Amino acid sequence: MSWADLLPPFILGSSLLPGLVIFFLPESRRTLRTALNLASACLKLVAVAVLMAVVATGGQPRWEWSLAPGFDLALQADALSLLFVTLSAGLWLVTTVYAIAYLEGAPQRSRFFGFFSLCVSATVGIALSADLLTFLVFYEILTITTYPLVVHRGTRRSLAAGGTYLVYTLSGGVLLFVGTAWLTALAGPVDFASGGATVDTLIHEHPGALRAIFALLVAGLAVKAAIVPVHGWLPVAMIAPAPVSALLHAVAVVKAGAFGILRVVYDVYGVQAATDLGVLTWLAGFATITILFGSLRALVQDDLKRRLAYSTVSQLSYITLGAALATPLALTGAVVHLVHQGLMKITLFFCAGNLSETLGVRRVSEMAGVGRRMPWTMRAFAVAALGMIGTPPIAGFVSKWYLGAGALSSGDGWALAVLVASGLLNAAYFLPILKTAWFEPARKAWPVSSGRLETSWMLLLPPLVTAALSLLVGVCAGVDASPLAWAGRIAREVFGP
Amino acid sequence: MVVNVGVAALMCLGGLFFLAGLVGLLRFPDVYARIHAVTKADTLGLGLVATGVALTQASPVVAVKVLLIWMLTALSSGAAGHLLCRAAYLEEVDNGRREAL
Amino acid sequence: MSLAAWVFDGTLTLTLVVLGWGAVAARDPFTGIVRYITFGLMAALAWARLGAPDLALAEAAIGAGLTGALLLSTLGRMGLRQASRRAGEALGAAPRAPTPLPGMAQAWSGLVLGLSLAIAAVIGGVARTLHGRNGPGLGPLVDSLRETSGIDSPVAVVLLDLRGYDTLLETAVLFTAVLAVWCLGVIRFRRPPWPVDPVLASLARVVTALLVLVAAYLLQLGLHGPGGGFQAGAVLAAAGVLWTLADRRALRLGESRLARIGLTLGLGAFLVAAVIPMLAGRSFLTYAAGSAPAWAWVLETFIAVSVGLTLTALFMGGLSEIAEDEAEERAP
Amino acid sequence: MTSLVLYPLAGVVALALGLAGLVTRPHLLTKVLAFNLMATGASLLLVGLGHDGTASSDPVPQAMVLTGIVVSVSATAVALAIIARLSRLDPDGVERSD
Amino acid sequence: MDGPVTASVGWLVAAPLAGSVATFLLRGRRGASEAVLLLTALAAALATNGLVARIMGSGPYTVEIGSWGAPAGIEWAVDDLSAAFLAVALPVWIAATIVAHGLLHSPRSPRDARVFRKEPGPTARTFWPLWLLLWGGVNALFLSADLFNLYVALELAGLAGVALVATAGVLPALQAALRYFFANVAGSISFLTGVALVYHRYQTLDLQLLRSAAESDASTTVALALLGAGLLLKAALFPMHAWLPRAHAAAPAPVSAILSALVVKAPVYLVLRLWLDVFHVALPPSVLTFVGALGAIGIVWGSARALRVERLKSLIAYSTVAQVGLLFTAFPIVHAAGSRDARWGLVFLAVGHAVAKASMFLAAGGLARAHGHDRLDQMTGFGAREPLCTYAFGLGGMSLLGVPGTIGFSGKWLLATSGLEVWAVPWVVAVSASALLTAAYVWRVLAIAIRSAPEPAGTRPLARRIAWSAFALAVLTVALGLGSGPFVEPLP
Repeated sequence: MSWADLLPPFILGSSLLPGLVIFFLPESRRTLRTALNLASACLKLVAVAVLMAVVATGGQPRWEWSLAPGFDLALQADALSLLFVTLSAGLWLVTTVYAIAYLEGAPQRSRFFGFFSLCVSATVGIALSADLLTFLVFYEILTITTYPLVVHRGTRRSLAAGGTYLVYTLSGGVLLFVGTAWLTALAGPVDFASGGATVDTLIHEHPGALRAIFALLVAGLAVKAAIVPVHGWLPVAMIAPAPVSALLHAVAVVKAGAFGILRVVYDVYGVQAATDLGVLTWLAGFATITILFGSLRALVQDDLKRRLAYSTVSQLSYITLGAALATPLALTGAVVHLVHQGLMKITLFFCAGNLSETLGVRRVSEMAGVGRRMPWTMRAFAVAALGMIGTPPIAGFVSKWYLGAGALSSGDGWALAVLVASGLLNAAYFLPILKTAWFEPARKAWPVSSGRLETSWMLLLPPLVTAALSLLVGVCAGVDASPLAWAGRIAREVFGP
Repeated sequence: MVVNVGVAALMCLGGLFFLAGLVGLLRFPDVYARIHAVTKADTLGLGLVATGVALTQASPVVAVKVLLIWMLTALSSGAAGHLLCRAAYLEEVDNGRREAL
Repeated sequence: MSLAAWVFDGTLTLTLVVLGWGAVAARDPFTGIVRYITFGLMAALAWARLGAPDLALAEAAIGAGLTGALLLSTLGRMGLRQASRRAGEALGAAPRAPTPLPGMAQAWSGLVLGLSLAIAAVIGGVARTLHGRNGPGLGPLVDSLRETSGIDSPVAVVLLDLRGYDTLLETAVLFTAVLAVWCLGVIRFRRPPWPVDPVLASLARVVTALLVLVAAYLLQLGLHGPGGGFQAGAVLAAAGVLWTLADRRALRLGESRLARIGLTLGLGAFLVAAVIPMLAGRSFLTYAAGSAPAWAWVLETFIAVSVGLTLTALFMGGLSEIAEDEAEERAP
Repeated sequence: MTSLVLYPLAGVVALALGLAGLVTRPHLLTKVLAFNLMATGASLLLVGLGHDGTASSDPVPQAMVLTGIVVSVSATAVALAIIARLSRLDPDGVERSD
Repeated sequence: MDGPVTASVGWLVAAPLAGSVATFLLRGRRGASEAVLLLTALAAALATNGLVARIMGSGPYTVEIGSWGAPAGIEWAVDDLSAAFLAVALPVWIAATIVAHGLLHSPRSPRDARVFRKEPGPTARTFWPLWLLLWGGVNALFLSADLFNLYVALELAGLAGVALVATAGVLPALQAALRYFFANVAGSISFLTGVALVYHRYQTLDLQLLRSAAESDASTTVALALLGAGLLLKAALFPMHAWLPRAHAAAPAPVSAILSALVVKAPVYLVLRLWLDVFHVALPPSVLTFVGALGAIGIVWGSARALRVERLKSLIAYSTVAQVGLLFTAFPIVHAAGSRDARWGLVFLAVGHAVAKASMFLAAGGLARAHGHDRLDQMTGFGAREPLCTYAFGLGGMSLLGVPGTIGFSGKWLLATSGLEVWAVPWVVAVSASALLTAAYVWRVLAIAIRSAPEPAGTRPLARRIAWSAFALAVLTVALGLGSGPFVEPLP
């Protein structure tokens, strides 16, 4: 086992161990806690960079640990996992900075940051897992570690929301568990690297069982990916503090679901098998419904975070749709949207958090003239919103372009139509926000900010950075190291050049 | 031969005494009378039976043991009868029959 | 002959069954207890008939005698009058407490009785098949091992050597019982309004002495024939009970360090016998060659002492300190 | 078959009667009686089955039953101690204790 | 020839019993009981260590007590199964002992159960001897390979358990103890009857010999039914569970921990041993279907009650009923699959429940001590006050519902995979779905813990060692989940 093989567990531990330490820090040790958080976040980024270099040079670091007879924990880095790891590591750093400022003076911070770190460790584990079982392990751990964050406020409402969240995710977990166990009982351990080879051998004996298993797996994942009709928990979970919502919506929970669907379709079943079994059509159907449903619901929400939540519901299914279309271009679009949507959505939530923190603004109707009071925040918001709509040259445009192209190349014109329709709907629920914020006069005087900036710099910096990034990845989509390039590489790996 | 007859006689006599004790226990009017009947008759009855058994025994040791058993029983049943009557007297069961003593 | 046997066994077993039923079906507990004691004595007869004199002794002394004494004294402590009511409700909803409708209750009892008799029928059927064709069991093997061990009495060799570990745990059970009774606290006898009776006292003196003698006799019998530590202990316990009744000072048994050591003698001796070979790298409870009879003698003696003390302590019901403890508990 | 078969059978019946009593009889002392009855019944079965007049009686079941008798009396004592204490605790104690 | 290592198994029984005698005789001496407990734990640890090493090294082995050997003598048989239970029992005992000591010797409240009220009160004086007797009895149960000896050990453990429940002294505890007693003796006698039939059918009591001799016939079936019925009653399988929740809720917390973790496990282990191992050939599969169905009902019933009760300890006690049900739901899978993985799955579930439930009860004891009661509606927000106890309870709960990383998940995974291989679908579904019911009552407590609320009056700080021992056990569930692989792999 070379040193490189230890990189995946190291990346996992780089947030896990500090997290465990943080649990036992007394509330008063603010500095130490902050230092630990930031240090581990940076360390993780560095490790990810190294890992990326290793993989780029053709290495395949893999690490295994036996938990029980015939039950190994296996971590491995391939192109897709690297993309996801990079996304989560990067956004974790930003979110940590934001959260530190956001929770200034709040109670129970040790508990919060402890679970925060565990949550990210679980996400990284999901990204790096080498087989379905390992994926399941981290997927469930993610469910559990997110709960305390969602209910962090400890109010009656947040606990109720947490309850809903658990009912959905745990039930989904059971489905995924049974599906995984069944597949393992049928085909033995399912390694992602095999790209569906294990399933291909069985497709003629038990097509029925395989369809059922696919249904179980995807149903389990769909809960986190918030596909209609199991999306219910997501809007409710808005009760969580802004940084949590940001992380939930951009990286951690929902992306885990989408990422899992990608894995199941392309690395467990494989395009061929999935197409032969005819399960993708269904998947595409659900995705379509979700896209439109989410956008329509978003239209009528006045609560800013709820509107963003429904937008997440619809945007996520872009990824699912792209996965279901099963063409190189569509897959590229889906994968790259995984990153782009993350960047843009986290920006939006940061901004929403800033508004509520600084001005106590939570509803769209209250946002009149907020642009003048918090120009930078709203600029970041504007960039992200336009990106969501799909305005060139922002990130969203790139991914939508590829998805559409993919739809055409596979001859699914209707999919293109869906994309266009949802694009219009996006515009319909984002542009009014911008209009209210920039072009309507403030109804009441805003509370004046203490410092020179419109709000604390630690709250302001993160959205600006992510907004800039989402612009950047859009503009430099052609660069060799851009997410798009990575996505293309992944697609080539799946479909061959 | 003679011994056997004697043994039989002793045993039957003992049995009779037991029977008498039993009848007394069942038929006598009050606690004291009943206890009196049982203790006395049974002790004597057992004595007779024991003697009978002892006579049949070849080894003197065993015979002595049997008689020892009888003596113990006599001792304990006597004491027991006394205690029962005393308890009955002090607890005033069968009210109104106290002056009978 | 066989007919006589059938008549005798039939009568005896029938008596057993009838008495047993009478004991549990009795309306008031006192009658039940008395019937149960009689049942125990009949069971002793049955053991004798089954060629198990050891069991006959133990059943008469412990099964019938001591259990009966315990039951009666408990009944006395509960106070004959409230006994039924108090204890009845103390358990709260006793399993299947009698329902307001007596009819229901009877139906229920009938149902349960029927079910248990059905189970009995099944077991009985199996027993019937097993009884005919079963071999000598382990008897011959035990006989063959008696020389190796050196203990004559077949029961004693099983009890102290072959299956000594069972007996070790059994002494532990006795110890547990004492601890359990003590941790529950003593329920003092209702102090009688009259001084201890002189007759009883003198009887106690004489009989206690005699009983100790008998115990010793049973003890030395144990290694060769019927009798042994437990029977001797039971007899000692009888002496102890008598003594308790005759002399209030006996109630201070719990505080005496000597008594506490005595209580643990049996288990302690067994543990020593078990651990010494382990220290020598041999297996648990392995007596050195030829030393088995010696060990057996020591164990029997210690068992006798601790069984006697234990059963007496069980009869007394616990430490008198706890009574004070309770008194202070009641104080507001 | 010899008349000795009656003893294990009687044991089984005692077992059943004890069980019925344990379940149905309300009084605690009667329950304790019932359990002792069951124990004796089981013992009769254990020894009775081993002894059919022909073979020399098997010492192993005897030793086991001896153990069983001592175990039963210990258990009985514990149960009786608990019952005696139950009957002493005054009802108000219930509210106070929880 | 028995080497010292082999013989050292005996200490698992001898040390606690000797310790019991010692604590009884040395009572009142300062530090005496602490020293004795320490030595006992040390001896038990060494013995367990030697036993595990020997198993890993050269596989199953037997120890002939008194060097007589079966069938005349009694034997101890150690195999992977008993080794697993014993190895897990040790830390549970140590943690529970520390907590019991903490509760006995830290400042107490008038509300506390009588045993912990006054030191060295007459009851506290009998507590340690009883505690150690229970320890010895439970170890004897896991070691013995002789049916009648098992009966005696069952009685020892049962009686000690009853006594320890009664040490709480208050009326409900006594009533619970009495119920426990009657259930216990009924079970024992049923077992004894079974023993009688087995002995006269096979002329031996030794499990190894019986394994080779076992045949399928009427008498064997009846005997198995009797043995099983007795054990199921002691294991509190629905509907024979009524005695358990009261007893485990009324007992002092450390006692509840041991009762739920180990004393209830022993009969489960014995059913596994007798039904699926020794008399495997003689067991009609329909029996297992029946038992599994009862188990499934037990899961639902226990969880439903756990959702309603208003005391923390009752909740945990009902959870035990549900979890025992879960264990028996897994029996049909183990039987049908007949594979090593399935067996280990069941073992993982069992030992996982042992550790997790112990940590939960100890945490509950700590919380009850801190609040002076364990009424859930008056404990709101205890997470902030007693974080360690809360984490302990939470982690334990996670293991119960089988969150990955805990031993509970490993068990469920092995059972699910091997169950689906043989199409034991309903049982697998039951095992997997039980997680949701478990989650329901675990989160009922956690929600109360997280809920922000003012600190109720009369809460006291807790002795550190209590919370830490509970937490250590909770961590152990994770350690077992992540670390048991290397130990299990080499075993047969």
